[in-house]
Amino acid sequence: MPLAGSLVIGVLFRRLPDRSAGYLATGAVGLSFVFAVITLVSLQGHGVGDRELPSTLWNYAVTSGVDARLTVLVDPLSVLMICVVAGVSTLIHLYSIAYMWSDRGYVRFFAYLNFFVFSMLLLVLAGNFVLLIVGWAFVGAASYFLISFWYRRTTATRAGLKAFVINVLGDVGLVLGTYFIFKHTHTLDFLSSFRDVHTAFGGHSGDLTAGCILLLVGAFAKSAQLPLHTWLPDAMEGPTPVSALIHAATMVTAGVYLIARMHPLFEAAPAAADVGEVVGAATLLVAGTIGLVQTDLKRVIAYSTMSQIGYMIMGVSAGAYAAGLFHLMTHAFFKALLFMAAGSVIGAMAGNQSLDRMSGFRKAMPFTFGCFVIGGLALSGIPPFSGFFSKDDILLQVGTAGGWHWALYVAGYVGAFLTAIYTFRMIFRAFLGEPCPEALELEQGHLHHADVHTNPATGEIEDTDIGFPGPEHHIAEQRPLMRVAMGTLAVLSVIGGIVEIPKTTNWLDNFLAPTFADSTIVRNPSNGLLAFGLVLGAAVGLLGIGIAYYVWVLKPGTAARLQARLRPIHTLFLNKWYFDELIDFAVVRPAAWFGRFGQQTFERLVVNGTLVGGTTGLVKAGSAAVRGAQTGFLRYYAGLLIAGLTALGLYFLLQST
Amino acid sequence: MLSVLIWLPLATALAGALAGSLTGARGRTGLAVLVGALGSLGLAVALIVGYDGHTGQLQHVTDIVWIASLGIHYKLGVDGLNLFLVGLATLLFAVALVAANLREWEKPHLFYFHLGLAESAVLGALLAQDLALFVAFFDLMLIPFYFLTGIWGGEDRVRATTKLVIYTLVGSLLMLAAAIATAVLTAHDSGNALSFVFSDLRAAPLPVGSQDWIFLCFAAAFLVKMPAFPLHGWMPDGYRAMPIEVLMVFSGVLSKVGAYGFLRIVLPLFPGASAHFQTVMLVFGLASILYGSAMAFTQTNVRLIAGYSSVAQLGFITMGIFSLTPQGAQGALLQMINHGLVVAPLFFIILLLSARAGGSEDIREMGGIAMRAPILATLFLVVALATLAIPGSGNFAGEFLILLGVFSTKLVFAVVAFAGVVMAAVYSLRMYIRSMHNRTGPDVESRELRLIDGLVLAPFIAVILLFALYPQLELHRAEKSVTATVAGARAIAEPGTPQVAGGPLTALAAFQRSGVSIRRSNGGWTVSAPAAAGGVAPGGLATTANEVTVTVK
Amino acid sequence: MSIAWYLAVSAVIFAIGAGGVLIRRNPLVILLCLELMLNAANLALIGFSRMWGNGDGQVFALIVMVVAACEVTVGLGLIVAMHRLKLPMNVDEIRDLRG
Amino acid sequence: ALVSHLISLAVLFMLLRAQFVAAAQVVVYAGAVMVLYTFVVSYVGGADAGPRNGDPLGRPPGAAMTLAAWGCGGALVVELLIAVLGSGLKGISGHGAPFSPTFGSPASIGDLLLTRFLAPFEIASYLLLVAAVGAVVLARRRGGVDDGTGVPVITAMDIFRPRPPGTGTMAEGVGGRVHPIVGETDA
Amino acid sequence: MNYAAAVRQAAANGPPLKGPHVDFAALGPIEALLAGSLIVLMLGLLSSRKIRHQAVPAVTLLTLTVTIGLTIWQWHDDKSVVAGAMTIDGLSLVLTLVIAVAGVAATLLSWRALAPREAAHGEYYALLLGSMAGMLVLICSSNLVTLFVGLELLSIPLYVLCATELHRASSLEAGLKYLIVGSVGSATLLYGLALIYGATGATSFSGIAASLARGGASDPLLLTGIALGVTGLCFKASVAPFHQWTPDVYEGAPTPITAFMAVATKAAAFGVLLRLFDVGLIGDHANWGPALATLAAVTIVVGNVGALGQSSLKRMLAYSSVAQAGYIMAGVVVATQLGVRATVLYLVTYLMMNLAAFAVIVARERETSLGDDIDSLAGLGADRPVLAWSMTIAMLSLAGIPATAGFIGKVYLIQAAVDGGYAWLAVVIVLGSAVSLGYYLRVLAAIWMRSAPAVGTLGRPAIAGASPEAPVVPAPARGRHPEVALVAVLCAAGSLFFGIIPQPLFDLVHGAGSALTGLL
Repeated sequence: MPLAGSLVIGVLFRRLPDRSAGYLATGAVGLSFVFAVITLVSLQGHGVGDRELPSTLWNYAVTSGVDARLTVLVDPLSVLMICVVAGVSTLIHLYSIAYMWSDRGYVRFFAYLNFFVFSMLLLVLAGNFVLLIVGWAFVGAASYFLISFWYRRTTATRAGLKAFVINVLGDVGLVLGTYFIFKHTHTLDFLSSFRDVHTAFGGHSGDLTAGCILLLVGAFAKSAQLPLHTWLPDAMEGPTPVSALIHAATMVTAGVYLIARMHPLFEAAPAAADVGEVVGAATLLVAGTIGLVQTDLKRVIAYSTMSQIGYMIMGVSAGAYAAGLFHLMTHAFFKALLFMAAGSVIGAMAGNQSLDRMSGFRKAMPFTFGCFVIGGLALSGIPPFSGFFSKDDILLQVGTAGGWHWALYVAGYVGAFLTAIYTFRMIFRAFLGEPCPEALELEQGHLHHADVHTNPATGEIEDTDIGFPGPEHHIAEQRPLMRVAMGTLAVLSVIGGIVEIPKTTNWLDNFLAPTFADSTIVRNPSNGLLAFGLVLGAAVGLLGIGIAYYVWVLKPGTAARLQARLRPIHTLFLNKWYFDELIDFAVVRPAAWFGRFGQQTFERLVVNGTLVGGTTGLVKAGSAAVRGAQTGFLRYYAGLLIAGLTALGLYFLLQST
Repeated sequence: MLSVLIWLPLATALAGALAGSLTGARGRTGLAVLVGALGSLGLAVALIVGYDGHTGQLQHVTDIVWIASLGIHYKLGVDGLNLFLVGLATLLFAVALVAANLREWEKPHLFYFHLGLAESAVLGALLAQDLALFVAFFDLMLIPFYFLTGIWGGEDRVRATTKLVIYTLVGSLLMLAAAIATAVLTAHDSGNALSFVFSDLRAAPLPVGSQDWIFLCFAAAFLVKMPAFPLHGWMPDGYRAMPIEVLMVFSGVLSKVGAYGFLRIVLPLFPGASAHFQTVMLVFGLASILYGSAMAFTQTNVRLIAGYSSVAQLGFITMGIFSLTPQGAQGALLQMINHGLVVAPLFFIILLLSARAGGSEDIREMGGIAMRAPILATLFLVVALATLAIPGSGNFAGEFLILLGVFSTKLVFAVVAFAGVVMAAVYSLRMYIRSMHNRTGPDVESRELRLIDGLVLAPFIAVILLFALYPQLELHRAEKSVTATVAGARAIAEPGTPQVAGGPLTALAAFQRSGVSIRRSNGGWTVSAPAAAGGVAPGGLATTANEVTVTVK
Repeated sequence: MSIAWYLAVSAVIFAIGAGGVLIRRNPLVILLCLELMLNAANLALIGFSRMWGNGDGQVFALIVMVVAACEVTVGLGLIVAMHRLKLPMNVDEIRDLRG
Repeated sequence: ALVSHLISLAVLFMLLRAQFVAAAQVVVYAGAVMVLYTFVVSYVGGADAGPRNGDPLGRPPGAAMTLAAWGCGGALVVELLIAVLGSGLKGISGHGAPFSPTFGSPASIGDLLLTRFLAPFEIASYLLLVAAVGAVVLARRRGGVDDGTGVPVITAMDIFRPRPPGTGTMAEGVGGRVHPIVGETDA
Repeated sequence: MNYAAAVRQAAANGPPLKGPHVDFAALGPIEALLAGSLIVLMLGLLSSRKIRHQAVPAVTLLTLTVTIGLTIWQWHDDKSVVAGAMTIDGLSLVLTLVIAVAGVAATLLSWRALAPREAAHGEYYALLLGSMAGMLVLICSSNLVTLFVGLELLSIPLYVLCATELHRASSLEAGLKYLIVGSVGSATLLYGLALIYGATGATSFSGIAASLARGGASDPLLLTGIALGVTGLCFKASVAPFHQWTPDVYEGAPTPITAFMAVATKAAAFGVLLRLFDVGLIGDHANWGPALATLAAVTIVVGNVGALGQSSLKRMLAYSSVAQAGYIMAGVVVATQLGVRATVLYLVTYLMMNLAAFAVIVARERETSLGDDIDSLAGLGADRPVLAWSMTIAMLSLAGIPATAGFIGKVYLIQAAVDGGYAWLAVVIVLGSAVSLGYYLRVLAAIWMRSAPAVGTLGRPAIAGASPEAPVVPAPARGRHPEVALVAVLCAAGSLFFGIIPQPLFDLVHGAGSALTGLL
């Protein structure tokens, strides 16, 4: 395993002058990808039972029974992840070179991006809890950096802070979960703790369940599941490549990876797994409904991401590991593609992201349109695009589980239906219809430039210096690099399903088998259900597209009528089920109130008033008393002397028997 | 060697100040003291490099009778507990002196004299292996800060410094009484000659009744010094008034001496009381965390944000120590070092920020400073992330161990303490964002830091990164000493529980060293420990020890 | 007449002296009251001397007389000095020093 | 009144077999001290308390003080009486221990003074000297501060110098009177 | 008629009177003082101004030097002299040194002061020496009569000395208050001694102790006597609630005399407290121990609390000395040899730090027109670094900061208290110390953190209106009074030196503890 180390270190160089940074960074990530592939190949060289290879770099914190080492674990799961991560990252780096070309923070951008890739690789390669947590937090930090990349935008910094804090909450869950597990297994190493999980938790399955639920909290925070999802839509404040890479393809799926990685624990704690399933299903529904009514292009895609991850979480929690990871992979392809295409559109709009303003870009940007459609079809689960196979695989497995899981099964298909609607609502509104002025301008061969740069969210006026987007930021599909990246992903989105076609190819399943060899969940879905699922999936997808076509293309007024008729529901969806407000009300305000109370009241009254003031007041009062007694009257002095004498005499008399 | 380490700064300060005032070249004093501080730093590094982590014994011991009539020795020594704190102190003072030399001071010879005296006193307190010597240095180190704040401080400095000194000395003086009581009562009980040397005092623990009030006195001293909620009343005023260069060392080192005192004195000497008051102390720690965090994210003065964050951080440290587990104590020790490494550059950055924000220290008047100062922004970012203990930083390693320790003894406390972790993220980033990011403030002039400023920050960043990558550097060297330190109190707090996490061999070694196992009457403890040792193969899992113990019982 | 009577008288005189110091305002009179207290002590000393049958008390009393004379001398000297400075002969009005 | 008090006290002393002390009481107190008082009273102007000026900073002790004084005095008497009467000493209720015929005679006192109580006796003599010097310092009429200008100031030596008429004041009287006592006790 | 002559006469008359053996050598220090005072008195009568101004203090100093020399010469002596009236032992010798050094300092501080010029030099110094003789008698006394005479010999000259600035009403007021309240105290003490005599039938301490050993330790007569005795002696030691004269007298008296009183009187008072209670009344320890401990605690509180917010330095130091008396009392309370040593050691350190402080006050009284107001110290750090550092060390030492003698003294006292079972008193001591910082630090703040009136020496513009009526400060008269600075520097250096190397102090006081053999 000599390669693992170089993989981690290889991406660490940062801070280079001029535009070369972009190429260097891309090269580094590309190199990582090459190494990842080499790792994959060399792993295939090992025997099937011998494909879990930990290697320790150095002792990180080995003390007093804690055995945190810098251990890298290379097994099929992690190799799959590094391949996906490094591969998608390489493409997005390429895209970014073009996209960020004119930004004043170009070098910084790539530094952050590289740091992110490093962190992500660290996360997936981690061989123990500590390293996992480190990677976990690092990707959170990188995500924060990149969300707040335009740091003079207050909206961006606020979104970054929100994302980071919720991520830290996730970290906390992860750490606490680790504690619960460590408490009984006494090791932080993955393999050892998995090995011991059945023996160590003898009478304390409650601790295990608690630990797993806390791990889930970490996963939810990172993967934007209910109720910790509110950061993800706001995270769209970051540059679009960031949204593509972090908030669609890689980081947000870390939760899925986590559950897959921890599967021995979750299998031992079925209650926790159930929680994961239910939350996943709830998320995919809620996100789908919100996605229906949002008007911000990127936010719609963001909610779709949430929804898709809901599938994955549901899948891996239900024991459909390979299926979940399969969806993870295909999702990475098509969602990155969608974001890139969206970036292209937004570029044409000079930064404006509102669907209300867009229309008719089909002619102006045919390549983008093509990519968007491919991505949309994959997302909607239309055969034979990749999303079709992966999504159905998950639902099939869930369905096989039987019992109340049927409800989840149904929810999954409802979600798929919603997905198709909002995806094509987006496509239809942006690309079809009368071309908007920007589209017309582009058709005539030149890109729209905003005269006055503003923050699209608030309308505040901005300059184009560091900390704000650059002057001519967005190069709508005009750069070859962008086309290369988008094209590659489009191809992958189409054919990605090939690795796991039901009854045909089981490459992915077989590849991952060593990792999940110890899984106790064995399901043999019936062919009938399989066929039913495939048909149903295709059907709801097509139905959704049809409805979208009807509502937004054929009868453009329908949407408004529906809105009017379903006012309460629309309002609920538009306000994202009031999650932000809920969190604000339940957490932020009390905390702020507590802080203000502390600062304005407690500090003054108790800390300074009672403790300090009380003591000094007492001393001062004493001082006043003593000095007041010092009247200067000689006779008082004598009087006190005599009085003291009397008292003393009394005391001594009492002493005598 | 240790004596040289301690007295070098004072000697150079004295020489520099005298020569300075005689020849009129008073400005040179700073350089002289800097040389002394660098010398100490060099010695400290040599100590760290040369330290043998395989024994928990004192090394480089100097032992001279100081006051024979009182049994007070001038005894110095390093072990795992103070090794890195000494390094931290020398580093912070050296860097603070560099920072101070960048400015012109009124009466420079006096200023640097006090700084030199402060360094010597702090180092003395850290290295002292005699209770009375410790107390003497502990009290003494406050005095230079009285002058440093009072003469060179900011607004309302005299009142602030007076409050600071009186507040903290109340605790210290109580500790003085308690220290003497410890030695006297120990001598009474054991029949030995009066001695203040730690090892002598450890050999004959006090009865529980006297331990309790003595413990409270010590706790008062240390909690005030740290400062812990609600005894932090001196902190806001003091921090506001202190010159930043002084504040760097004050916040970075002095507060640690308080926490160090718990480890060095309270746990080994008063194990019974430590176990008795464990919950109380944990509540103190927890309250500090929550309150400090909440305050930190409502303050607008950057100094106070840093100050209250220190309150919270020291709350963590307190909790780690009073988890009475080796992990918790290890983490606390690591966290002390990390916090010192983080808070000092933070204050220096505050100095730079305020220079760029028209002299204001209010985050509402800052913003957008990062624009023309990417390096400053990056360094600040590193520091801010370390402050919030992002996993992967040394601070995280510390916090992880602390909370693990607390978790394994008092689960609920650990869970609630995590709120502090989240809040740390809020206030650290809030400070970073409001100052460096967001729209440029009205009086803000963004400019890059000077090379020399970078030189001040560079050592910190380097060491922060070093500890981020390799905390084991510290943990390994401290392990033996820390384990021995908490063993006594732990055995009393949780009788019958072996040192689960420490593994049977560590636990046994610790128990044998501390001699606690003999005193515990909990049915066969003395029997169980050897059984565990014998029954478990080297490297065997701690669970085995657990079982062995249980069966024997 | 038992010794106790003498002692009782002495105690009363002592208390009268003490009360006088507290009540009178003229320093001269206060000095006289002080004499009274010393005399009371003398009486007690003589009484005890008689009681124990040794002369210690008597010698003590003699020396007390000397001391009393000295105190009076210095006290009167002070009063004269005060008079020179035109200070009021009222201890209640001599209170520059206080607080 | 004081003189009669002193003399009756002397009678009590006599009753207690302290002849020498009784004599000394009469001579020293009734004689010397009272004369001194009389002189000073006549010099200073009697028991005139002087005008009271309204002091805004505090009221002089009034009735409450008087009450407190009586209270304290009364309590003191009670305490002392309890002490005396409650004492378990046998001798206190008796008429005293047996004594030699010379008990309280000048000779026996003198013997004691020069043997067991030699040191206090000698020191007392020195005390008288010091008191005399002190009284002189305080009561002497002076020309002013010796400010180094060479203007002669009046020192203690002036007592023995022929003094100009009209300067004979109590000061000299106070200083001069004590010496005979020193001589007396010495003899 | 001087003492020595009388003694010699008595010795010559020998056989018929059967005079006691008088060990003149052992009494050397007292004799030296007596003789010196007479010589000084006589010298003062000479008309030469030079002699009066220079020779008189010089002879005083010579006398004190001889006293110190004789004290050291007899070091390790332990004997009872003059028919058991006095005891020369380790305790008395150390305290003799303390008193003599205080005398030297007082002489130096008085050298150019106003008081001796007003009172005439000969008389002034003679009284000073006389008072010291009284102190020596007091600390050597081993019977009640000697005790009382010694006390009066101590007091009467001091009454006069307090009033020596005869043109200043407050000086006379101080004298009058001291005289009257002091006389009440003396009378009380006397009555107490009478009762003790009555209860035990003995005047010598050993006789009293023997009588107590036979029984009757809780006889009301004795206990009332003790109560009265405690009152009288505590008055001298300015223990609350008998302290009230202290601030007024300290403030009103000439500063050199205040310095002398603060140090020497206290030493003498505690010396005799140790003798009377730890020798004579040791059998009754169970009764007076708690009472004295309570008084000590009250004293600590009252002293420290009262000192806060005083603007007169002398007044502040007076309250501080009340508080210190409370600390020292802890050493008496425990009635152990350790306690005795701690008491004496603290007195020694107290000597150094207090004299340093008073010397600086004297210096500033002469340099500024602000008298002893705390404003007189403003900006001292910039103007007069030597004085500033002396005062700083003195204050830190008084506050009990490590590396100063005060710290060592306090540690020893606390140790004695804990050792004697009075741990709570130790806590009161340290809490008192904490409060005391409130006023000591105020002095330091004035020295270092304020600028001299009307002269901006700290580089900051003097805050307008800070001291509107600040008088024009006379140009600092550097070198005008080297002897004052010398006292300040020496005492401060001593405080610092013995704070770092305290072992000589412990050796010094070792004999004091061993002298009281009746104690543990």
